[in-house]
Amino acid sequence: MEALSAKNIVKRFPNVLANDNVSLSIEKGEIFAIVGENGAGKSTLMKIIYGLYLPDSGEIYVNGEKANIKHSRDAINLKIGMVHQEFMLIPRFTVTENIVLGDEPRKFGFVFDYKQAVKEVEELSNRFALVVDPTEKVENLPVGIQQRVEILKILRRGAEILIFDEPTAVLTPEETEELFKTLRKLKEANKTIIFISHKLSEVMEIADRIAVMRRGRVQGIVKKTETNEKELAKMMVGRDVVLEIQKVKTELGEVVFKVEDLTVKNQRGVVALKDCIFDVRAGEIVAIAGVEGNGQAELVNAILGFLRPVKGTITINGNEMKFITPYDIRRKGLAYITEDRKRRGLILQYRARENIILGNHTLYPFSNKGILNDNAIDEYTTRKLEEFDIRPREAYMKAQNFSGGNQQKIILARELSSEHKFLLASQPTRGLDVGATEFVYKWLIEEKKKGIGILLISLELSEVMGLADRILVLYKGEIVGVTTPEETNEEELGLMMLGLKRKVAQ
Amino acid sequence: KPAAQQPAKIKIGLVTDVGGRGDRSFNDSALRGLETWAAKVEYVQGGGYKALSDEAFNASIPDDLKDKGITPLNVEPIVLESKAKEDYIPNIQALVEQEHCDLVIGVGFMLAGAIGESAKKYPDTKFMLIDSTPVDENGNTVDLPNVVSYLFAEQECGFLVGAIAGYATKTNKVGYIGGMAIPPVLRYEAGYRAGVKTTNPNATVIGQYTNSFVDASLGKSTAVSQMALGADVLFHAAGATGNGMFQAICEKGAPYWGIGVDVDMGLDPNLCPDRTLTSALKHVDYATYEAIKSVVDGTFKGGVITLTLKDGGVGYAPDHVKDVLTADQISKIESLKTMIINGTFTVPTDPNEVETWTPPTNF
Amino acid sequence: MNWTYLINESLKQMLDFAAPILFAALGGVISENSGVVNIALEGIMRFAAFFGVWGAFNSGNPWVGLLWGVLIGALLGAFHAYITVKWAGDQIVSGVAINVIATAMITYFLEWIFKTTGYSPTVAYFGSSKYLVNINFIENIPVLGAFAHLHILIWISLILVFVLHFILYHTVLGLRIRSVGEYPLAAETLGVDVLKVKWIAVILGSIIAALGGISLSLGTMSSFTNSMPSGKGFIGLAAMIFGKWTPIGAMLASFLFASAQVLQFLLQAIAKGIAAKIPVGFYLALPYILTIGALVGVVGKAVAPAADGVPYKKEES
Amino acid sequence: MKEVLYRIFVKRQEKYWWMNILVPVVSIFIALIVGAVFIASTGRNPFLAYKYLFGSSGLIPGPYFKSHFSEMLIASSMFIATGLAFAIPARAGLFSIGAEGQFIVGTITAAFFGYYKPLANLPTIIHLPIVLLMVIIAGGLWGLIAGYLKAKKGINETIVTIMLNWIAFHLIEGWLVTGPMKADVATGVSGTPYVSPTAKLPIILSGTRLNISILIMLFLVYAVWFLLYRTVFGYELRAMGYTAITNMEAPKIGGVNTEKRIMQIMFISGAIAALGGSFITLGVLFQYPPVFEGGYGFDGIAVALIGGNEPFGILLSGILIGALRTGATSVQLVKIPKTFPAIIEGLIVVFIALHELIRYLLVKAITKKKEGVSA
Ligand SMILES: Nc1ncnc2c1ncn2[C@@H]1O[C@H](COP(=O)(O)OP(=O)(O)OP(=O)(O)O)[C@@H](O)[C@H]1O
Ligand SMILES: Nc1ncnc2c1ncn2[C@@H]1O[C@H](COP(=O)(O)OP(=O)(O)OP(=O)(O)O)[C@@H](O)[C@H]1O
Ligand SMILES: [Mg+2]
Ligand SMILES: [Mg+2]
Repeated sequence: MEALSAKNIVKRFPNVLANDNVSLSIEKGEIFAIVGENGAGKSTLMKIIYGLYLPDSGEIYVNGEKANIKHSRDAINLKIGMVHQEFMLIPRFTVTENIVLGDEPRKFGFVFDYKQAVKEVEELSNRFALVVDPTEKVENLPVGIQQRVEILKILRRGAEILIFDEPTAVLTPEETEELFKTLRKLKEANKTIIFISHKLSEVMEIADRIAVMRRGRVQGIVKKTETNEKELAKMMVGRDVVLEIQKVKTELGEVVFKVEDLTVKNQRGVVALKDCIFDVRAGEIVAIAGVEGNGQAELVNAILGFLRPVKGTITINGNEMKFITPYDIRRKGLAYITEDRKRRGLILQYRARENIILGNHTLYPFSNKGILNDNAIDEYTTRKLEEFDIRPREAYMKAQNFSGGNQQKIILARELSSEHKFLLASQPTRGLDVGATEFVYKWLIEEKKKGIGILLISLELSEVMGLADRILVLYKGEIVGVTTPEETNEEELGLMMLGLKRKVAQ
Repeated sequence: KPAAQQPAKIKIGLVTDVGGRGDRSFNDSALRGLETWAAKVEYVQGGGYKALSDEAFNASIPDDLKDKGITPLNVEPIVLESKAKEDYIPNIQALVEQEHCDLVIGVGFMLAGAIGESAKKYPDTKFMLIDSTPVDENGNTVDLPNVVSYLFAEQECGFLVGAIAGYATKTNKVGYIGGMAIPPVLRYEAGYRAGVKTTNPNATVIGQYTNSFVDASLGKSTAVSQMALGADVLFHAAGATGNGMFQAICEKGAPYWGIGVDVDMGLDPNLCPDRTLTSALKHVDYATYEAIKSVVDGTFKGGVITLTLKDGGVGYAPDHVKDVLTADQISKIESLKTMIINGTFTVPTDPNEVETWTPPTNF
Repeated sequence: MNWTYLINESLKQMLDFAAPILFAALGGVISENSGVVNIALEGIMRFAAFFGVWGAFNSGNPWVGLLWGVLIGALLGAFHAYITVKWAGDQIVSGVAINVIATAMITYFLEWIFKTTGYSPTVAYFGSSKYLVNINFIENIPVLGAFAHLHILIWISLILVFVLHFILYHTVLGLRIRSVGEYPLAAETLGVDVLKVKWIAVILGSIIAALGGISLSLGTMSSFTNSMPSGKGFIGLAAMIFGKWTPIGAMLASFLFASAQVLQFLLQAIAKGIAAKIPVGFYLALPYILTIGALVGVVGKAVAPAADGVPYKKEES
Repeated sequence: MKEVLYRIFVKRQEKYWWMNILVPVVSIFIALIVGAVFIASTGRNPFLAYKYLFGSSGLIPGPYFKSHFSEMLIASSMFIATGLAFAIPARAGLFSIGAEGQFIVGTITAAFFGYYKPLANLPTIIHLPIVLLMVIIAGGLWGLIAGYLKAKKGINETIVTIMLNWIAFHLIEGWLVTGPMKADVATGVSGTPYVSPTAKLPIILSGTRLNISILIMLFLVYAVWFLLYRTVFGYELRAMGYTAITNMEAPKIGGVNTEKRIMQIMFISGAIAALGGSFITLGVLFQYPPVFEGGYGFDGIAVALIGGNEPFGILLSGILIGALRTGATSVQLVKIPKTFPAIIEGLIVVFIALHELIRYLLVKAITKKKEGVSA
């Protein structure tokens, strides 16, 4: 029996046709996966189903009946729930407040009965075995837990159709396994699940049927049993994709980056990084593995100068930096690829051309004595759009209108072209499609060949194992493992990441 | 232009200072001189004028001016208000060039510069300036044949109300609230302090400035704190800010007394008639009327005219004086008044002089 | 000197002086917690101050005036909401618009209705003995005595602080107001009617700000002066930020400022010797300098609601 | 300039970009209509009102055009100054309402160095620049206070600027003008002494008081435009504005010294406002009067917003507001209160605020015209 179907959905945004006559039909109780390039229109379609966007044309049917969904309210009433690509959580609110918002337990009709709410949340989390601390503020939670909150939110509303838009992008393998357990449980409870991911392995593991979207259209719908990752990838990108990373050996040069006894407190004054010692040498890729929220963020912020270390030193290209300020590390020869494109990587209202020179804008030829040289910038931008295959080739398009993958490419184009000896790559492929991911790997290896030292922070074990020369495992702010891909395997790394195993050389 | 309809009438232009119409102080006073007395008209809602009844006309003339023979002069008033100082010159320009006024009146010392510059520019137009002598664009006081300046001896009326306050206070503390420390206000303060010192040497004056002529709530707070500190008679020279003083006094009621300024505030139902001891009168209205009259009967003459107690240009209002002062004290006030008129002693014009100033005895 | 009297009078002064500022600040708190900046507080107070007096003038009853003030406040709030919520217009522009209109149009009305650009006739008001809230037996108790004869609006301002605190942090509406101020899209996805909540908060805030205008023209004073509210709306805005967008904080900020004012009056009045030689300007500037000092010293960085001032457009999520 | 026009007209991304020009124009017209309705509803003649308002605004030639025109430009130059003073920080995400205070700081500074004896007998070409330089420094430093507290202590610039306005006012009028800078009573002048002729802004239209202030502002408008769009400084400034809500992280990582920029921006803003203030002293009143009710600072906010925080937009809106103010004098001659033009000003801002609505209606009207051929 059909739970949900979309018929001829069309959605146009000022610059793109995001959904071009999309039709889908999803059976009750199945796990239906949607894959597709960045910008293919997956999220747009989901947002339309959830009532966040209104389609230009087309209909949605729920349980066979035509549904007119103008608000999320309507979707919720139709027992549709959605876990969004960007978490819809209010950091300053507690877990409970986030979960009950919109349908709060009340006293006298208007008073918010917080005690009752906490109780309900506890019951809920017990029932679905999703452990959370109801009274903790969300801003203090690691993403894994935050996602549980998201799931609890929709379960509480008794959702029958659950949409997960790239839920695993931010999860570690363990957390992903956790999530899948949950999904299977939900499936057993005969709930319908739409699952969006760029990780084909996951899709192959969890999905019953898989739809491939490309340029706003549905490329095809296949049974899992009748396909494989390579084929999917090809359907998505329209060409063969190299999914496994081929190693390259390079000569290691001098030390380009070094931290000694680095101890950092986070914004809330808690020690989040303890006595870290390691270095990165030219031509070397050092990967930091670990569950998110174990000090990676603080390490990055300390390197960038957003957090002042309480102890220890950071050295980039031999410049030891006592009081680093974000604006001068760049001049010390550091390049930075961030996972947080929208907040840290780009100025969304700026055009591609302005974003692509950010950080080098004070340099000749982009500016001379403080005066910008537009022609030089245009010429440079056009060149880089080609070189990094950024689509569309629109130097004057606002960054916010590029899709995730192309936004990331803009950042790569900028960072890799700037004068640097050391590259800090923090989850560089988060949320990227296979094509873009392959692209990023290609460039990281290029960098390595060029003799750039790279510090790679990643949650993807495959990525870590594939790219790294050395692997450091971070747990509770401490380096609990120092190893190499040759000496270890994913299981062992997993154990170390969970603090169940230590392995520190010398 | 509607102005063109009855060219026969003599046209009198008036530029208010930023206080504008309805400041219940000297802008209104000047307007009374022009609109109520000289033109015998009443400003109506939504702009424009309607004729004024004889009763209203007579009622508008205060007792101490009854003998001055104030009669309508059949002139046409044209009043321009000013939003800011920069408007003064354009306003005057409009009155002279567009309206061809015979006399242009500048109300208040703030127009000294504007009148000075304009009078030079339009030698054929007559000008009247209140509270100051004209100043040219380089800041030199100029005397021009086509400008008559009316100054007032505020210190004299200030002195008399001060003397009254000196007698009236039971706590030997009296209050003074100034708007901004500008010449006329300083003259009031000087006179007031001198007056208190004369009739009650061991009374202290709590003097404060609010730095505003418009913020009534500021005046109220000031008054309240002065009363809290024990002052029981309060005098203000702070324009609209002073309304706050009367507000405070009205709320406290007895034994507190307020003293009005410029006009007889004891007659203003909107203030606090019951607790208004007296008012320091400054007859801007009379000065305005006189100037207009001189134009109408062709006796206009440039120069500086200072109105004093002698010619009734300043004075004090009887209001509640009788209820508070003994007959003997009142006669003493009167004798002080005559002493000033006869020049037996002069009242200081600068507050700082008061300390060294020796008050008259034997009055 | 009668110290009890002095203390009580000064404290009373402080409360009276603080009331309009506090109302404005509280209005801002509600509005901005829902993510809508309202710099029209000044203009709203002006409108309310005038129409309050107008209402009292026609009816001879300040309560009628208060009703008019509240009504005009609600109207202006709806106006601000229509621009900034319905049409996601720029909140600063809308606020400035109201302020400019207020300055001009009220002067126009004053001239049109009362034939003056100075100030209105005196009308029945809450500060008059007839309408005062008298608690005679505490009259002569130090500190407490200050509360013996306050006008009703001061009491309202004080009570409102706690009412609003309760609403914001203990009611469903409050939770939703804060949620749309923090992350409207998140609230939307949970079925909260973001726009409706913003409408409510903005109008409520404007009504409260309007009470500030009333407390000025029918509480402290008994007539409308054209200079009203002479910047108190902006001081209220400052108090709101100073108080970190919370009702209690806004109250403390307003009290700090008002105390500094009263202190300034007293110092100026009792100044002797050299103190008397200090120019009045320094006394008058004192409260403002103290405020900055307090910010630097004690309060420090204030964090606005995450989505404060960001227009909410559904499609651009 | 060529490439700029190219950018505006050719490389535009948004559909109906020209709405950005049409919408304000339409808003202004609607405001005028509503204003007419309002004035009529209060029993006054709207046609007479507009006839006198614009007839004497200095915009349309007519009787006494020369003097109206000069008065209009004198006022405009001050509105443009305070408009820019608001817009520059606004573009960087800073909400400064300190122009009011910075303006009078400029007025008083100009007065002091204008009459300061040792300078008084220098020739204008030396004296005037010195005065203006001092004004820029004084105003800049006054603005810098808020900038410093924001940059170094993270203290909200809005509160600080509000407080600084009052501090400036009280210290100037409650101390300087009535104290150390008070003119000698003997001269019969109240307020500060008058500035020396050598400090006055040269007249550029004989028989009027029109002086070079408008030329200075024309230059400044271009300079600010250049600063915003053609320099590293402006590039960084706008980047800061776009990321203000995300705490300017992207620009910081992009090598922008935001703290320093904030201070520079507030300095510049203060300096420009002060310059506007000095025009009062050096071109209109020639002294700091005993009582001074500015208001230019707050009007500047309206001017900036009507001009869309764009330098050339502010030039136009500044002239418009200046014209309305100039017309205010004459409307009184036909019994229209002087506040009427200010009401129009307010209404214009209202409909600027409603541009989303107006844009929507216009787009609808147009798309209706060319049946769905809108691609
Ligand atoms: N609010 C918006 N305004 C304008 N364009 C948008 C908007 N949202 C999405 N787009 C565009 O629509 C297209 C589809 O976006 P969408 O987010 O659906 O892609 P996606 O398949 O979810 O990509 P990803 O895998 O990166 O999440 C993209 O080109 C994107 O730039
Ligand atoms: N390598 C460079 N080549 C050419 N111009 C540069 C270079 N570095 C900086 N500039 C220009 O010189 C000016 C000063 O350099 P810098 O980058 O230090 O600016 P800043 O110190 O942040 O601010 P300011 O320009 O006010 O000093 C900048 O405006 C910049 O445009
Ligand atoms: Mg997506
Ligand atoms: Mg530099």
